[in-house]
Amino acid sequence: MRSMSLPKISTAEIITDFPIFTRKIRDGKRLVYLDSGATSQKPQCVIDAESNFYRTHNAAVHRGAHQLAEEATDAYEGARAIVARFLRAEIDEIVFTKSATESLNLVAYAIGNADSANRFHIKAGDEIVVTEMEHHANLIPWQQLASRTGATLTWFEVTAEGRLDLSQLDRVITERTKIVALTHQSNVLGTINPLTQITQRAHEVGAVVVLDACQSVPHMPVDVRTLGVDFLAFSGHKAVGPTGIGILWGKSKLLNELPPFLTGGSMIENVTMTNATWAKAPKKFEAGVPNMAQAVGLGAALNYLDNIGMSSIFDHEQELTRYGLQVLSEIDDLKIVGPTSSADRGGTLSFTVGDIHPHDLGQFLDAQGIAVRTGHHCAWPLTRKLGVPATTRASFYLYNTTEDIDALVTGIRAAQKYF
Amino acid sequence: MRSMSLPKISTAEIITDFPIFTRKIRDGKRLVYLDSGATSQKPQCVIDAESNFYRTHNAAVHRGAHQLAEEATDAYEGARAIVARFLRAEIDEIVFTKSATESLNLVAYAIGNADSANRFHIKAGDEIVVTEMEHHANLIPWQQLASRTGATLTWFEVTAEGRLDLSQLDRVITERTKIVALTHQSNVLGTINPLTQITQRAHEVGAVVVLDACQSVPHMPVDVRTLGVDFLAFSGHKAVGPTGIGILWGKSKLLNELPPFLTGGSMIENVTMTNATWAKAPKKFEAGVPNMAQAVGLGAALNYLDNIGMSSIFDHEQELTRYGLQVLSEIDDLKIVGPTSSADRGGTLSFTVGDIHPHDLGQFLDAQGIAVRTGHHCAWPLTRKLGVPATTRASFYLYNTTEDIDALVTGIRAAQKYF
Amino acid sequence: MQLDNLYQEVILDHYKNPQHKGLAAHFDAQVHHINPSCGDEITLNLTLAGDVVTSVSWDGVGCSISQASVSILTDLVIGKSLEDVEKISQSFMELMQSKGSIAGDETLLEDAVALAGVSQYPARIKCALLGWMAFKDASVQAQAKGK
Amino acid sequence: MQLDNLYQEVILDHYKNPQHKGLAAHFDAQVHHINPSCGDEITLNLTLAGDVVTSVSWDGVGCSISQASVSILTDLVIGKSLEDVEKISQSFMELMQSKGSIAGDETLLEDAVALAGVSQYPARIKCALLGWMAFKDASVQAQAKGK
Ligand SMILES: Cc1ncc(COP(=O)(O)O)c(C=O)c1O
Ligand SMILES: Cc1ncc(COP(=O)(O)O)c(C=O)c1O
Repeated sequence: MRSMSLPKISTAEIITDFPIFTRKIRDGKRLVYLDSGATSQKPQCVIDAESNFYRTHNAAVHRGAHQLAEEATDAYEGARAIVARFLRAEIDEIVFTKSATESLNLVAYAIGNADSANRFHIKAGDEIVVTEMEHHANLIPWQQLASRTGATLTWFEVTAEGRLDLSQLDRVITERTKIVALTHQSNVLGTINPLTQITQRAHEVGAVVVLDACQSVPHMPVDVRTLGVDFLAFSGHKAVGPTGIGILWGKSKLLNELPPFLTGGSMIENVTMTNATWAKAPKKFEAGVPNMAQAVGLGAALNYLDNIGMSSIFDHEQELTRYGLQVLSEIDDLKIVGPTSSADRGGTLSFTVGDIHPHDLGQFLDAQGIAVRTGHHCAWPLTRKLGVPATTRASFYLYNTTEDIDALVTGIRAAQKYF
Repeated sequence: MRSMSLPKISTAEIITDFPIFTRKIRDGKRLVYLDSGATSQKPQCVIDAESNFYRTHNAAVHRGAHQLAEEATDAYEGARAIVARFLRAEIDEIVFTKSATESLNLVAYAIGNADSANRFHIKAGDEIVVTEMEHHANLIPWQQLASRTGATLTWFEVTAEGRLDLSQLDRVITERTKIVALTHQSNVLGTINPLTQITQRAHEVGAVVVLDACQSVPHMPVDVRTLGVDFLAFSGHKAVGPTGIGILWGKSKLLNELPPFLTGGSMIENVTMTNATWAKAPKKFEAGVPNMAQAVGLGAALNYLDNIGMSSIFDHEQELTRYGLQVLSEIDDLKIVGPTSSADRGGTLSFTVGDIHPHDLGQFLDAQGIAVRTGHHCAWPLTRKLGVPATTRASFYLYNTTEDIDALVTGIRAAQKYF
Repeated sequence: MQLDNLYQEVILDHYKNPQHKGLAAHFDAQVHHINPSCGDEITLNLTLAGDVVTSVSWDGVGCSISQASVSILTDLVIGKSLEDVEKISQSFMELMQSKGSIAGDETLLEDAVALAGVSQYPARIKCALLGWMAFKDASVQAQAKGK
Repeated sequence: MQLDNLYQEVILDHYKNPQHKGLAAHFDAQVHHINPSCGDEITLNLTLAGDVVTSVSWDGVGCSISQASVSILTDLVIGKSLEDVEKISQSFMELMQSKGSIAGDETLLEDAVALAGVSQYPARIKCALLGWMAFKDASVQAQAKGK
């Protein structure tokens, strides 16, 4: 077994890195945080990295000819180098945004800005392919791009088991397809999507592939050199990093051909009253004084994860997933929404429990100190497709333990008695 | 004199609130920070507000049914209430963005998204009015909107004294004008623009007025109820707040009519595979997990400024400006670029010193621990118009003193000997 | 257990035995409301005789709070004038926004005072209001039609 | 004073007496480069005879570093083959990126070693490179034309 050769991670130690776990919930209960799919908790080193930037090096990057500005620029560009190393990317391929949502909108709007001479130009008759399991952040920007340009939105369906239905691959991705946008790992089902077939077919027809890696980059080793996709987006706050920072990775050549999105200071080459030309990527996509402290915090976060090891983190979550799937399946009336084996799935378990509405279940669990998420998880078309108005979702991360899962099970059983 | 009736601010005390002033520059020199126009320093209470959010309340807002999510939502929405109070606005009129740059792009893109049934719809033949003193962030988004829609960009010129030339008001703002975008205070000249004539004329022809308040909101009392503008943007990082947070204020009715910009989670009312409808403002404009810690930090920042008093801060800067204008004007070959009296101008002093290139001057000052900014200050068309390739800019804030200005003067005189 | 403040007996009763659930065939106005944050939905049919509510019926999916709240609403408003309903409605809104500081006027709100605990769980207030918002919308439409 | 590392005598001399400043009337290639972060500009004219640089002239506005650097460049490259210039250029690039860790090869770089101090001021490296980038661009254009 692959996990055997890797050092196991020590949750006992890890938990002490995260100050929030010292606090109590609802009158003295231990915090059982099973909502990392929404946002992760932060280790002290990340909090300190942001604070230290403000306390010691704060200045506008790339702008001043003074020492603080130099230090701030070093810190900010140093963070870019860390992100690049983490993803095995080139430094100039890393664009800082405020969130995965902005990263995905950036690509969609920038493509919309491409004129007919640009390889990204999109028009009526062209097709944009998504999937039924997309988060709203990787669905609505494409709906909007389609409606602005007259292009058509099509999609891969999701099977009853919660997998992408690739049986119609060649009918979904056609000669007219310009963009294929999909998630690496579903934030509802936990499903990890196979990419090779899709990227091969997409590139065969000349389409670019945009990967929503919000739920994968924080949880498993990701190497952009072997993924086969063209753009990738994730958010810092789900990867033990600060809020207010996201990443867009794009192949160098493509980033340089893509028109800009936000315009303003620092992204220009030359400006007159009527016209402007653009700096090279990644600067072209970073208008204004950037979210410097947050970039620095993200750098600290990825270094933190790297020190523990992404393979070890993945294995840890795999173990939790196997355990979770097993003990949850022993609960009467509990139905897992998504794959029921741990193969090709991550540590995100969504489920329904008989007639208990997820909101009520979540509230009941909260009263025991257990934080889960309930609702459609910003993937409303998916929950509709699966025929459930809402689910309860428990999502795991490096600081979670089997005890957390045991607490969840105890909580669910108690809720079954209560309602 | 108005300033007499107000409590003077105590810079000696204020400086102790900002930890960065305990550090030394270039081998032990005192930090003389005269670059607040680029970004301001942060008091400890702001740094702590962000840290405490992560340490104690961190969770995704508006999403979870658990205690942390409730607390995070309270903190985030509490920050919105603080911003609203600070601007004398309604709570629902405050949109959190990542920066003023995003705020301004938001308005420009959202207007670009308005279909022909929408009051914001803009098309060939329509006009967008800016000024020659705009920062790139309030110029290029409008250039781009004009080029996407076929509208025409026109502008108010700047006089030799660095004031807006309003003599042609009725010729610049015409019946075809849809948008008037201008800065409240120039980040190069320090000029505070008179708004009444412009807003009256703009509203007479049915145009909306977008105000870039990056350099005004941090430095003077601003009451949106009496400004007469329709939208207003500023950045947290220039107002002793964190990086990665900006504000768009808009009149409630207009925000509700404006189409959304970034799309994704939390900004929706309903979503299907092919279509989406929108939440009410401000949620409509806040797609994704927001920059929560930064919003909370901005709340702390505005409370900090409010405690000192914006009128007192303005008066303090007025005094520094009067003093600075006087002592700088005594230096041979030094030419102020912008108004030379403190009337209707803020504490941003740009100048040239004979043939010494601003980069060299800035570097020389840096060696004395004095941080200024040099270049075109992201207002390239303005510096071109004024016939200077670049200027040196000293910008003041609440923590600056006349000693800082004395240090600047001494530094400039030494540079004159050096080069 | 603090949770019992939220899930009072009365609420769980209404949840398990919802009143006036099942849509009436005839109505002056029909509305469909959604809670975008959780996906809960309600369809509500309303019939007026002049100014008086003669029939409210509904169907939908949702949590115990939203289901109980609309069930309680129907009991409260049927047979009352829109003016009286408005008073009840305002009082209920106040209760929801009270953060637990008031208990609610039982003579006016009857069973709805059982929802007082909701005001301490901000994320649940929208649940409790779903049916009330739908009713309000329907009454505006029904009145417009009546004119 | 640490600043003297940056502003060496040689640099200030070139700044005050820039070499080959003033544009030649005839040229194989003319380029115009801008430093977007500060607004400095340079126009550079280049003439080749086969592979050999016969004339470089320029005009522009900029700080002492950018002006001195282009002035030094012209002295260095006139009369040399593009191949030799490439070696010089690479060596200069290395020096600029060295963060002060190397002193520069004086036999190759001559006066340009005086710019070594720039490598410790990251914001100024672009200034020192402005003329060199312009030259590179011009040489590519001049060669393309020659073919
Ligand atoms: C007048 C003015 N407008 C807009 C901006 C852009 O602000 P930011 O870079 O924080 O988005 C700035 C500062 O850079 C400014 O001074
Ligand atoms: C799969 C997926 N995509 C996109 C997003 C959007 O990320 P953010 O809200 O941080 O922009 C999320 C999380 O909310 C997600 O889980």
